[in-house]
Amino acid sequence: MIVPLAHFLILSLIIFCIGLYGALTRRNAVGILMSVELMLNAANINLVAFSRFVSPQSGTGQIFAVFVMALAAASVAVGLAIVICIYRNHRTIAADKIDLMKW
Amino acid sequence: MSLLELTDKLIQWVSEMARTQGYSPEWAGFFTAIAIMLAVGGFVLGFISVVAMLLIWMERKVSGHMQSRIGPNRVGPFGLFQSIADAVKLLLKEDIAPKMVDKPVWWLAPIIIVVPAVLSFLCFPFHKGWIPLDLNLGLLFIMAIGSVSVIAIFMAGYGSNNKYSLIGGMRTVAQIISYEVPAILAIVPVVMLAGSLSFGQIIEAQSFRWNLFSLWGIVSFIIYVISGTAEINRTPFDIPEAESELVAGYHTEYSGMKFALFFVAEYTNMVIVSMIASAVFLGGYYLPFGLGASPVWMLLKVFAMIFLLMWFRWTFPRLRVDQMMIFGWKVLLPISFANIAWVGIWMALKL
Amino acid sequence: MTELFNTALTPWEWTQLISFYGIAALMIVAALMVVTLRNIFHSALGLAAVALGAAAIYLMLDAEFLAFVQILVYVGAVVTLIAFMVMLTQRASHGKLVRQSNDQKTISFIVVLSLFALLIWKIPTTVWNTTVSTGNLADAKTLGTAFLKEYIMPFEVISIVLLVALIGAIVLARREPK
Amino acid sequence: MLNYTNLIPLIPLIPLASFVILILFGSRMKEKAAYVSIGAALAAFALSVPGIMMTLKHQSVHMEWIWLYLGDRPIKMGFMIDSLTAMMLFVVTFIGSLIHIYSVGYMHGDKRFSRYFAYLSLFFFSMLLIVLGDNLIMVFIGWEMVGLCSYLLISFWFERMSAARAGMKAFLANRVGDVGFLLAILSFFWMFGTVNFEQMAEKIHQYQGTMLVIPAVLLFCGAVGKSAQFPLHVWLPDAMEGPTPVSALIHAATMVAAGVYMVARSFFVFHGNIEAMQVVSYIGCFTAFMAATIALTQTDIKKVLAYSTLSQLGYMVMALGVGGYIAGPFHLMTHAFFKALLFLGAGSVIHGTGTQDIRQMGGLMKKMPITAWTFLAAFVAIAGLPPFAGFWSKDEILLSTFNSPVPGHLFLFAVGLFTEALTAFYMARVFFLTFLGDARDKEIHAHESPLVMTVPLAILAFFALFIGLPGSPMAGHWFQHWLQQSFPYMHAHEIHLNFGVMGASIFLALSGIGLAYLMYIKGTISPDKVAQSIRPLYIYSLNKWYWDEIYGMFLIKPFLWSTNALYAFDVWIVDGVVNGAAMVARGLGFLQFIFDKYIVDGIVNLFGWVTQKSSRIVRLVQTGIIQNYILLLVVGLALIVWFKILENMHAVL
Repeated sequence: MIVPLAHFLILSLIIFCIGLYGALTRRNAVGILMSVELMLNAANINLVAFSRFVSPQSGTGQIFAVFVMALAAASVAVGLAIVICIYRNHRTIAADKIDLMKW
Repeated sequence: MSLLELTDKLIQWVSEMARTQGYSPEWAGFFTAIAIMLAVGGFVLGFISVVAMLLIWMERKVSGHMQSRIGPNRVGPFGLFQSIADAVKLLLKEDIAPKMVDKPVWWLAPIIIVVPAVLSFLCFPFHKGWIPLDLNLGLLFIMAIGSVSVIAIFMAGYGSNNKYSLIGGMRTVAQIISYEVPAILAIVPVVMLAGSLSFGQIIEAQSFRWNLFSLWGIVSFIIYVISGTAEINRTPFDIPEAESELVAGYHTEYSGMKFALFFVAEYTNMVIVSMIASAVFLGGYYLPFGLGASPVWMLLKVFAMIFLLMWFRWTFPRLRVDQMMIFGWKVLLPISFANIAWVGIWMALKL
Repeated sequence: MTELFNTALTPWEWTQLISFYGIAALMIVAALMVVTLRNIFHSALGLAAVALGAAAIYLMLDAEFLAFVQILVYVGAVVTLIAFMVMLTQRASHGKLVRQSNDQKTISFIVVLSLFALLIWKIPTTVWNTTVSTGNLADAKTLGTAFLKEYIMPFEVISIVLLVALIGAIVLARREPK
Repeated sequence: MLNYTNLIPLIPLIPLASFVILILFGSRMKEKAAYVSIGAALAAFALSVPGIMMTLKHQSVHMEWIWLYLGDRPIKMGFMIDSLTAMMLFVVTFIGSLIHIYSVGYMHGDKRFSRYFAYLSLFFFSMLLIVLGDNLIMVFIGWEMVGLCSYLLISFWFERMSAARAGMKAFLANRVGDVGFLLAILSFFWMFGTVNFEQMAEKIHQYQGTMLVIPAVLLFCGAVGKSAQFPLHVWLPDAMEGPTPVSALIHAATMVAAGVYMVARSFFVFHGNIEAMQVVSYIGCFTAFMAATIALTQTDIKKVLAYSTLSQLGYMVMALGVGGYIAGPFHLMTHAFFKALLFLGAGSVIHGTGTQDIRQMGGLMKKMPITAWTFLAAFVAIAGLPPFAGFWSKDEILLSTFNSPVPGHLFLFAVGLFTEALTAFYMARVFFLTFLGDARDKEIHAHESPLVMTVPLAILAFFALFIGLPGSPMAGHWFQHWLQQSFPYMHAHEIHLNFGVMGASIFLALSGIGLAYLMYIKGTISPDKVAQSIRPLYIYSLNKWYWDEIYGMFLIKPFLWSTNALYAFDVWIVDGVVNGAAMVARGLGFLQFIFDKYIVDGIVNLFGWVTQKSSRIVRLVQTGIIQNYILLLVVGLALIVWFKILENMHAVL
């Protein structure tokens, strides 16, 4: 592999930061979910890159990546349900309009 | 085979040229590999276009005979060139984009839908050793690539900015992702027994006894054929394109070459479903009981499967959308789970 | 960085370099699309592109199995679900007049940028404990064995999490019978 | 091929399974429940047959497993089949199966039909545990469980006050004996370090002499309770409140014989232990005589049989006491058959006539021929007429008494002979009054019982007549030689026929029957006149020697009185002390309450107040908008990462 490990990490860092920015600023709840997915993807790239460069025989990082994917799928499914639920009750999915948690 | 020899010669010529022109052995090998890729890619593309045209002709012939008609019979012998004529017509047609469509999405959809269909042919097992790219995870590759077409359908449905297209697209996607589950689960027993996801190894494991020749094999095969039919949206699962309800579903707004691409993708997917069914259950290029192996058998099986799918079209009426969902989730899925459990128990007892 | 170009590279290495940076650029553009575009459906398509790019990166990193699973899960399931979500909540998100980002835009940008600056400064200067790959790389069989031996417990737990998420999603999204 | 040894646990477990099934689902099965129970009983019988056959070939079967560790001593549990066990197995499973079948007819239409069979199965399980167990602990477990079953079945018709009371009485009387038994087990465990019969028999010679007297007598206490010997005999006559098949199975044939079996099984403790043997033999002899005299005057057919059972059990115990370790079990077996038959016959009569009073019966021979003939068979067996079963076993007992080393054995012999005459007389009286002569009560329309009841009667009759033959001189005392296997520590001695003893016993039996004939058939001697002439004795016998009254006067009254006294003590003194303590505690509690209210609560309220005030300020951060929270979280994260990395750099520099 000619590309050094650091470059993979930097790619993942860039995508992570973009995702983080999106999660912090998007108003649309679906947009937030997508940004979170971006961050998870970035983390996965990190895991796989480390797995390839540090322990290529055991593939431990890949296993963690699979777990992350399963969790991502689960979170999207539940997120979809929650968004639909909120939309049905409030007619909006703007995250800064949903402040039911305020006491 | 002359075609193979030709490819061989081409590759030899390229590597010789590279060496005589003074490139290092590494670069020479690189060029050779590029040449091989181009050759294989060209062959696959050619195969796809020929087969797609043949299938369109075949569909019309079969439909015709099943309805006591003759079908296309004017252009060429038995109307064989009808498809070519149609293709030329579609190519020459004016390309119209409706005003309110979401331009980039609408434009990209037909291109993206063809890509997975074509990529799937990378794993087409013509004969022993004649697999363009015998991946270790071939089956998984085809399944994964196939799921990309969902996005393209969504794009077409959404981009058309037309409520029928949107509903058609959503129905299609719901149907595809629902029936993908039993389709994959139907193949799982085969993978368990062959211990591999590679087409080559799965077919080699059936060199004497096809997977169809067992109780679980029959069950798996039936589940796979049903869910495969649903995945490519053919009757009786053609709800997304139900003309009486939704005009033509997600490709209502397309015409000309874009429409042709959707058409090609549809027929290509049909070939892929038939190919998987033949390779996984019907022993691929093998005759049963060690009677021989030839690419001819493979193609014959694929066409027999395609004929079966066409036969379905004129035999079964269309299902309602809720019936289809109930059938997929409450009938096929439990049966395929039971099948997997049964094969697993059988394997555990045998070991 | 400089020694990279001093050595004579083989054609395969050139291919790798070109494809990596190409894919990386594509992914970054797509990721920016995800967080900036007004049309949320286009954002979803951007997410699909990022997922496909990640799959390509996995392929480069010899993680074939993971690459295909990535396509299957992200493109086939996650993006599809998100697209459904977009369709179902379209009335609330379609208007171009609706503001797409909230009030904490500036402060978020500063915070994220500070984190980014710190890491982009530290990553190249850190010495990573890498090993030269010899012998067989981890393939699907290795992963499967690991799942059913060392990682059997997390594997079971994640299965239960998926099941619970499935049931939870159904319960949440189900319309209350009147 | 299956190893038979591993199948032995199934013998008790099948009835246990039947019990579980019936207690859970029995009420839904209605009268089909009986099939489960009968099936289990027959299966147990079938499974025991190979074991019995093996003992006939002079082999024994033994299996054991470690149950638990007490300290570091392993307590082993095991099953064993030798000839003594085989005899008991045969008696229990064979008679038991027949009585199961008989019960189908007898209990027909009872509202707790399935419950009855569930109890029978549980009893079967427990009894087989006693019989098969190779150590005292297992025997004790079974022992307690048969006690429980006995209690449940005696008070089966608990709506009747007398039945409920009889069950309780049986339970309490048994408990007294069990205390002795438990003490005996503990002392054996302390002495030998084991309670396994074989191992105990091997170690017994280390403890010769008087050391064994007390454990032996304690062990015998258990037998006294279960086999209803004097002074704990009072429960058995009352136990006749239970269903008649239960009386036949539990209170005549098997459970009450468990005491005899247990003494025989642990005979190595008594052997050579003259003091203990004296206790055993005298108690047995006294019980035999006393019960026989009471049986002379009873008018309830089941009561007569109950006292007869007591008397015969006394006979067996006496046989063991005088060293007739084979004669006792032999009589146990013959008695099991003819007494089960007598009870079942009595049950059939009760079923047919609806009364238990023999004065109202009479002339049933014509109406109930099968019952009458089978009853006759049992009668000749118990009366000791040769060559029927009872004769051979009784003769064996008398012979061993005659030859016994126990002091005063000739006195015991004389009482035994006299008791035999009494036995013949009262059995003849019952038979003549019930079946012969004319019907005295015209109201009663007797009818023969159904086939399901009479067939077991016929089978039992055959065995009652001929089961003694293997132990007779004609068979060369085959039975005695066979049973000798179970007593390897005893020297087998030749059995000498004593025609004097035999003759005396036959003469006395015949004279007893003859007297009864004269009194109740011919009427030459009027029973009333006889009763008048020895009126005090007659009344004494009729009131069962006043045992219940004596116990009431000397045990129960003082006991009640002492409980009253203790109750008063409890109310006035113990409660007074407790109430005083409570008063003091209340006073202290009030002081604490003051402290709690003003000082502790004050501090707590202060905390609450501070928290409330400070949260007003902190609450401003809570906007309810998720992204604000995430932002705060990320800021925190960024700070941590910054500090951590700067710190590391500092360390490096």
